[in-house]
Amino acid sequence: MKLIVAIIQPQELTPIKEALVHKNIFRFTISNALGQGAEIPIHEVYRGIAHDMKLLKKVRLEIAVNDEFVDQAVDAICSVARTADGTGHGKIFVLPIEQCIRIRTGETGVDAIG
Amino acid sequence: MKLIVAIIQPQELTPIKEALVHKNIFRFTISNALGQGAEIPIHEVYRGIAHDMKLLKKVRLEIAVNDEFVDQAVDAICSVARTADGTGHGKIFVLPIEQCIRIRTGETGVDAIG
Amino acid sequence: MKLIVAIIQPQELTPIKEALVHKNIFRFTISNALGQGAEIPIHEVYRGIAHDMKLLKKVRLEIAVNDEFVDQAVDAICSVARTADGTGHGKIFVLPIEQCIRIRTGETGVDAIG
Amino acid sequence: MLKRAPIVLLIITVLIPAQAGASVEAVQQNLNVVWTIMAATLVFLMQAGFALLEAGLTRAKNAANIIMKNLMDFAVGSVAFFALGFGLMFGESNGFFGTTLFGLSGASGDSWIYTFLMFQTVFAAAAATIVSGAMAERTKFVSYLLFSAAITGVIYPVYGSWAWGSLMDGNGWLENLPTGAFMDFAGSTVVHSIGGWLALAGAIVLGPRLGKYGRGGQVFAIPGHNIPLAALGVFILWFGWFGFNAGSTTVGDGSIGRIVVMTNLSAAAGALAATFTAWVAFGKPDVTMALNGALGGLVAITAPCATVTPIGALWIGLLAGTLVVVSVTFIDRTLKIDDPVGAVSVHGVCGLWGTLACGLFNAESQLQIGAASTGLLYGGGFNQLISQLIGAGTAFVWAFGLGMLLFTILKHTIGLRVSESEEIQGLDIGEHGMESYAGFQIFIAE
Amino acid sequence: MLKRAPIVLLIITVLIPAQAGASVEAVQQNLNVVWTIMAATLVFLMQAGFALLEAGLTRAKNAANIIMKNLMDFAVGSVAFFALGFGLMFGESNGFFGTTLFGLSGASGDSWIYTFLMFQTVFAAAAATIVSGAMAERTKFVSYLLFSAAITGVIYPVYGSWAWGSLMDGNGWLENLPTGAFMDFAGSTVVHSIGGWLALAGAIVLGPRLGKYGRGGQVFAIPGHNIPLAALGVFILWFGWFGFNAGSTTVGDGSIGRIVVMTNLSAAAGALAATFTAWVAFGKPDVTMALNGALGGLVAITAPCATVTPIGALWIGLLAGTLVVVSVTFIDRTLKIDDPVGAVSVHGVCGLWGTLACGLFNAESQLQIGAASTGLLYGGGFNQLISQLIGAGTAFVWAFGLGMLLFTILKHTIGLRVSESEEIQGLDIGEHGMESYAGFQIFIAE
Amino acid sequence: MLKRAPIVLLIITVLIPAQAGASVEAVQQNLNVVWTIMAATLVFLMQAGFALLEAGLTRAKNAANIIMKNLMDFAVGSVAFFALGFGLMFGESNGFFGTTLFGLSGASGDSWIYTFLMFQTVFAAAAATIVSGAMAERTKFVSYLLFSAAITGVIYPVYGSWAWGSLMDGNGWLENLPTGAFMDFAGSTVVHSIGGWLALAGAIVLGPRLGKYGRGGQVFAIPGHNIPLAALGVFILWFGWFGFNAGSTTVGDGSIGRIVVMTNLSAAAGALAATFTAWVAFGKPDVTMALNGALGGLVAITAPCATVTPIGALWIGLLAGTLVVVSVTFIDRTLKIDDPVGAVSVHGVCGLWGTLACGLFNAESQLQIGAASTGLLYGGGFNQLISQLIGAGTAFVWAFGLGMLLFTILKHTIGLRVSESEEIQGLDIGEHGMESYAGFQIFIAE
Ligand SMILES: Nc1ncnc2c1ncn2[C@@H]1O[C@H](COP(=O)(O)OP(=O)(O)O)[C@@H](O)[C@H]1O
Ligand SMILES: Nc1ncnc2c1ncn2[C@@H]1O[C@H](COP(=O)(O)OP(=O)(O)O)[C@@H](O)[C@H]1O
Ligand SMILES: Nc1ncnc2c1ncn2[C@@H]1O[C@H](COP(=O)(O)OP(=O)(O)O)[C@@H](O)[C@H]1O
Repeated sequence: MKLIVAIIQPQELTPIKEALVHKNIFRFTISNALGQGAEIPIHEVYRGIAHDMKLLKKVRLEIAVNDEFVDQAVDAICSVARTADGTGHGKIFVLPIEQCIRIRTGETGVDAIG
Repeated sequence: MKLIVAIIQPQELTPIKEALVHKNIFRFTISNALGQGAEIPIHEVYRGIAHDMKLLKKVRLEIAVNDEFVDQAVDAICSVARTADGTGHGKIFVLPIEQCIRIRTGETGVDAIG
Repeated sequence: MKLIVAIIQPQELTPIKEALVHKNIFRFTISNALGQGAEIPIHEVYRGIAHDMKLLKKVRLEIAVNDEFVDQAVDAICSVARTADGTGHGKIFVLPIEQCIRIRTGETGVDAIG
Repeated sequence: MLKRAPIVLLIITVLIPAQAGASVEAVQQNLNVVWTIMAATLVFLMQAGFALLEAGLTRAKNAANIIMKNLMDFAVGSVAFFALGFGLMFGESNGFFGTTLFGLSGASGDSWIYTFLMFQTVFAAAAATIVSGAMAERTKFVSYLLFSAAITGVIYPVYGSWAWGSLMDGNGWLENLPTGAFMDFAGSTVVHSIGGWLALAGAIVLGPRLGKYGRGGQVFAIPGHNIPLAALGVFILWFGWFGFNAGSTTVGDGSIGRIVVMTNLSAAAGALAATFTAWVAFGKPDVTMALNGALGGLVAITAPCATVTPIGALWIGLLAGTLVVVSVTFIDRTLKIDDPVGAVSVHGVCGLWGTLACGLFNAESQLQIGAASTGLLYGGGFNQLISQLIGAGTAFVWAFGLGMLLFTILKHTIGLRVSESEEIQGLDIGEHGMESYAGFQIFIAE
Repeated sequence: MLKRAPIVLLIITVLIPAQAGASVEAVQQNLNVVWTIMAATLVFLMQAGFALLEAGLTRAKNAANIIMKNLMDFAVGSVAFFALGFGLMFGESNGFFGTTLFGLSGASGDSWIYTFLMFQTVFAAAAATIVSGAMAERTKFVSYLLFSAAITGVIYPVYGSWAWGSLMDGNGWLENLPTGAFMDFAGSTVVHSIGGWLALAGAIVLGPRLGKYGRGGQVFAIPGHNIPLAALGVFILWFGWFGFNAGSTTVGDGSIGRIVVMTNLSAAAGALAATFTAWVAFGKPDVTMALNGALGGLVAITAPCATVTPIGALWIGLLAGTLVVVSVTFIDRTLKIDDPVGAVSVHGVCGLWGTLACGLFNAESQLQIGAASTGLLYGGGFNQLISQLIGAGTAFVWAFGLGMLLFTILKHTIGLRVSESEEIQGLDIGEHGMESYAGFQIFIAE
Repeated sequence: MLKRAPIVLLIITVLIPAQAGASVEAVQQNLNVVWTIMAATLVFLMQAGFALLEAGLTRAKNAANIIMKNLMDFAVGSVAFFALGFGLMFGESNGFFGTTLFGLSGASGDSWIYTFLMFQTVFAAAAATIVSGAMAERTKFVSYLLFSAAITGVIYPVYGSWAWGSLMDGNGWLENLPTGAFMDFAGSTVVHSIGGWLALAGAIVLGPRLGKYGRGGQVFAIPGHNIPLAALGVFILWFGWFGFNAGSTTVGDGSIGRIVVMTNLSAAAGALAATFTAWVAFGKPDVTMALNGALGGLVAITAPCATVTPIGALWIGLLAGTLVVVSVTFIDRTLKIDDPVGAVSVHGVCGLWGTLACGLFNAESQLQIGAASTGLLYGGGFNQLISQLIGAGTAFVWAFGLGMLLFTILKHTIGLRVSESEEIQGLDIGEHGMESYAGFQIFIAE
């Protein structure tokens, strides 16, 4: 079992969600984040003072999957983002999961993930 | 050392906190998240247009513990949620931690966790 | 490759960011969190009822680095926080990353981290 | 005694006046209309003030519900008071309530009655909306609509007919007490205490919000979600109160300046007193208490605003501000009645205090206005105070009693309170299927 | 027929009046000035009401942009109407529009003209600002400034000169129809429908927001980000409307009380009707529909407020509230025109309804005011209704036609719509380089 | 020269006027009371406008503190001005300040004095509240209360007695300059510059907020947390300003229409000028600069509103709007004085500009009002301009000098600034033990 943590662009969330569903991945958790990477910062001017928003808004997507789904999840995420140009499309990190428990039933392991 | 990541229902946070304290687990970090799972979506109607909030509000609970506390933490979390019916009670993922450092003192390892 | 997850004080984010840059670490992701630890709670009084905010505001910093950068990142974080007294300066957890993918290009592994 | 100018003075009517031959009286009457309508407009905006205050002092997950309740009680109240309440309050009285003027039927061709109806409508709605604050975050929307209609249609106007009926065709027994007429110039009792005691009944019958009191009797704070909004509400209320009090002359003349000054001094003193009381009692100057203190000062000066001196007004406000803090704490911690916005303390308790203050601080002869209603502290004896006690006591019995009855009936028929899970999730989603702050991240736990 | 007092009655001028020898007429004239200025001030605040309503019903990422548009259209409008619009509307007419009084040049020494200009300026700005709601979240700022100037400088005043020109030096053909003068007391058509039909043209030319309609024709909801703010906007609008309608007398006399009562009853009925219609249709009482319903009632009563009975006002409001819900749903789901705040339904459709309602509900003889404009339902025949149809139809052709032309030209020249990526990121950053809620965590996805 | 009607004209008093025998003069006097009280009510609401503007342009963690300061300075100011300030300003003068009328003692039975006191109280509070914006996000609450009392009790009224004393029993030396009386119709200098120069002193003595300027001298932006709230504040201020300027006649007559038109044109021009200046200078139309520009136009027209032509008003506003942007940038970047909301630029600088503008744009003879105060540009020579320079210069020396003294004393006694850790955590928690937006997730870092 792996935990896929993807930092993505907010506007790409909806197509990524659709792509995941196409690969039969229905469950995930998202949260807000701010990211600093190589991307061009957004130029804000507040009362005449230019300040670059170095920390850009990102969405953090967590998907716990069984090992055989890792590639499909990664593909789904990349398929959408790769079409666009520019920088700032983010990263995917794959972490090992030692155990997974479904809280409601107490099921564990591969059964609990889906 | 393990990092327990639990996605729980917001309204179950308070009893879960109490249950953790009973097991002598005092330290954790929480954040807001939106989750998509098997749960029944909340039905909203905005100006006559029904839209299902597929992404439901969740709380993400992170607890770093020494190995011997994993089961107790998992039990504490499950004890509360399991009493309720319905779906959407979330998941627990147990991840391995390679190193833990207490920022203030620089202590590492099992001493730093607690 | 490691994922460094640090729970820090919000007001220490700016100096920590600067310290990371000094160590040539430019990419990271932050999010908001609430933490419960050993720190002295903030004492709030609302309409005469004292209530301790046990859950204090924290920032969650995630930095994915190649193995040789782990110590430098940890040092950078600790250098800032250690100067201050009191409690509540937080923890650093180092998690193993199995795979890292740059979404835009599909690069993987050590090349993708930076 | 200075009373609001009785209607007989006002029925001189002209329709297109600015013509040769228009009389001085007609122009003054037009001025009275303009002033009264402006005042009614200011009082109308208090509805927004209440909505913001109540929404700001409660949680984000219930904000749309509270706003909706304030909007709806004004809509329901406008219609109910027009159709029923105005007649009960100001129609020719059968000794107990008015029996004419329902839906303005049988009103003379005189246009003053419209102006008067408008002014009275916004007062009636104020009484109703006070209740929503004390019952916030847990009341069923449909039940709220029903008791709103009952308040503006019946409960408020019947009491009103006793105290104010003679302002039009009625004749109230409280205006004819042997110890002298019960005095409530702009409604410390008629509007605010009535609303406050109904709120008390509602909060008791409903019970506290989930998580407000622990099993062991601990009291928990449930902080309001938007203090700037609540404060804006109070500024708007203060603004509207100038119309509330000074508009109650329904005559545009020099006395409105004096009334406005007294209103303002009492509000300022109330805000100061509450701030310092809270500072001493809790260690820090609590913003929400300061807001409540200003309102307490305003409620208290509402009855005596036309008949006291500036020094009197300052004392009335100072005591009201202190009283609010004590009362909120007492009701919340000792009585363990959950009133999220302090409506009972602000409107019920300070309304009572202001009403009695007439019997203490009235100084008509010193102010050289009207005949002499003189309070105890200015050597006028106990008579006025006794009348005030009778009026205020009657209000408590009537409003609290009827409130307990009404809310208990609602509770056992269509239900007064939302389900536990709805309360946890928030009434915005439960009652209206929407969120107040879509897109914002809000910690809904805790 | 009751009309706003023509200017000839009002030009008696005095400068420092409270002196021996001041005439009754002069004092009444001063009262008219005070009343009209107060009313204009109330109407001014409606600009804030519109800004809050529109910002609240759209997304957080566009809030500053919407507010800025409302601020700017008032600024642009004040200057454009002073320089150009006022002359076109109220100058001596060449049969099609006014040709004098530009920049007040040639105005007599009489001070009334300033008061009248102020009152008319806030009306003109209201017409312009209605449009911004329907075009929210996707319009280029610079294009918005240009068409704001066109609306307040030309489109609104030319139509206005036809219906209201004779209030000053003009003479409009709609005031001289063979079936009797077109009646629009305070502007259901002149202000609101004109704004509403321009909004319709704008929404059509712009096209819907990204994500509003799916490829398969599904309709998606895009919830507003701040319901308390939107509700405050509606309370402020309701407050300002008392000035809008009753101020249109420009005379401070007894009739303003009646007008205020009618305005309030219709608004209340509108809010109730919309709430219950939405409750039945969608299963829950939608807060935003209640808000729109109140506004619908207010728009509809704007034309007939001076000439109908309370019962008439209630019917007008009830129908307006129902109509709003039906119309919003129809435009959104069937026509698939994306109007984020319902401006077309509230101002266009309810404005039309209110204008026609004059032909149905007018009851001047029953109210014993003026000569007898009597609507169909009170036995007055079809004449008034025909005049109303002519006036309202003309407004549609003029505003919608010119709107389509203007917006299409803008679209093909400097561009009407922001880029797709700017729309996704939000216009606050794109157009103004800033955020509305710095520091707040907002889910910008979804 | 047109001045506010001196009090001798106004002391005709009647108490219950609408009776046979009431004189035309009495009715006009009643009208003056109604108008002045309505205007005072509008000005009162400006307190809310300032609170929202200041809260919106600063960070969420300090919002409740700012709101509380605005509430408290009005409460403190109402009492201090009643007890002390009013007498200093309008009592019989010893040549330097007034010495009677403290706590209204010795006031005649005439009711006008109450109306006048109310109107002057809201002006005094405005002067005090201006200061809070420049000192936001770092000032100790208790020190703020103390200097608020000093401003409304002493600093403002003493200067006021020099310029406006003769409006009641006083007699100010600035009213009797050899070059002609110093003119400040509604307070560009008396209220706004006094407030602005005190704000400047406060911002200097306090020092900048943490993180505002880098060690290397870089200037950082600290964005405001709630632009819609700030914008609502500006709309409310604009609304209140109609009362501020036109109410300063204290007479309800035809001139108020003219004053309102000038006020509005200048505000509109200010908003436009600031928007375009910022657009050119910074690349995008900055919303907060547009808001400041509107206020700059309002502040500038406050002195000349009664004596200039519409074209004059447009020029005054245009220059004010440009000036605001230049001044904000200069103070922030070059002087490195941290004024979070631009109070010094808006009130100090634009107040100065408006005061001088009287000497340039006055056109009384062209307007056919009063005697002839004619400015330089209308061929009236330098006299008026010299008087204006003397008045404005005196204001700067008095307010800035006394401000530096007062704030320095406070700094070295009870302390003016909160601790560094409290500033980082936010004053809401530090000073009041609460949060403004409980439950909302806010990025408090950065
Ligand atoms: N090493 C890293 N650790 C944590 N987050 C990262 C890391 N690298 C990138 N990110 C996240 O991904 C986002 C996009 O990264 P960036 O390098 O700009 O993307 P791209 O590779 O497309 O240019 C960043 O804003 C940050 O949130
Ligand atoms: N595989 C997963 N990866 C990430 N988050 C998950 C996963 N499965 C469930 N979750 C989280 O848990 C929440 C509840 O999941 P759900 O499957 O509805 O619970 P239940 O098993 O009780 O029906 C989801 O909303 C989501 O946030
Ligand atoms: N075992 C843990 N698991 C998860 N989060 C932790 C853990 N220990 C500490 N934290 C986080 O770090 C924050 C600071 O912890 P604390 O123990 O108070 O720091 P210190 O060691 O400096 O006293 C906590 O508020 C919490 O968010």
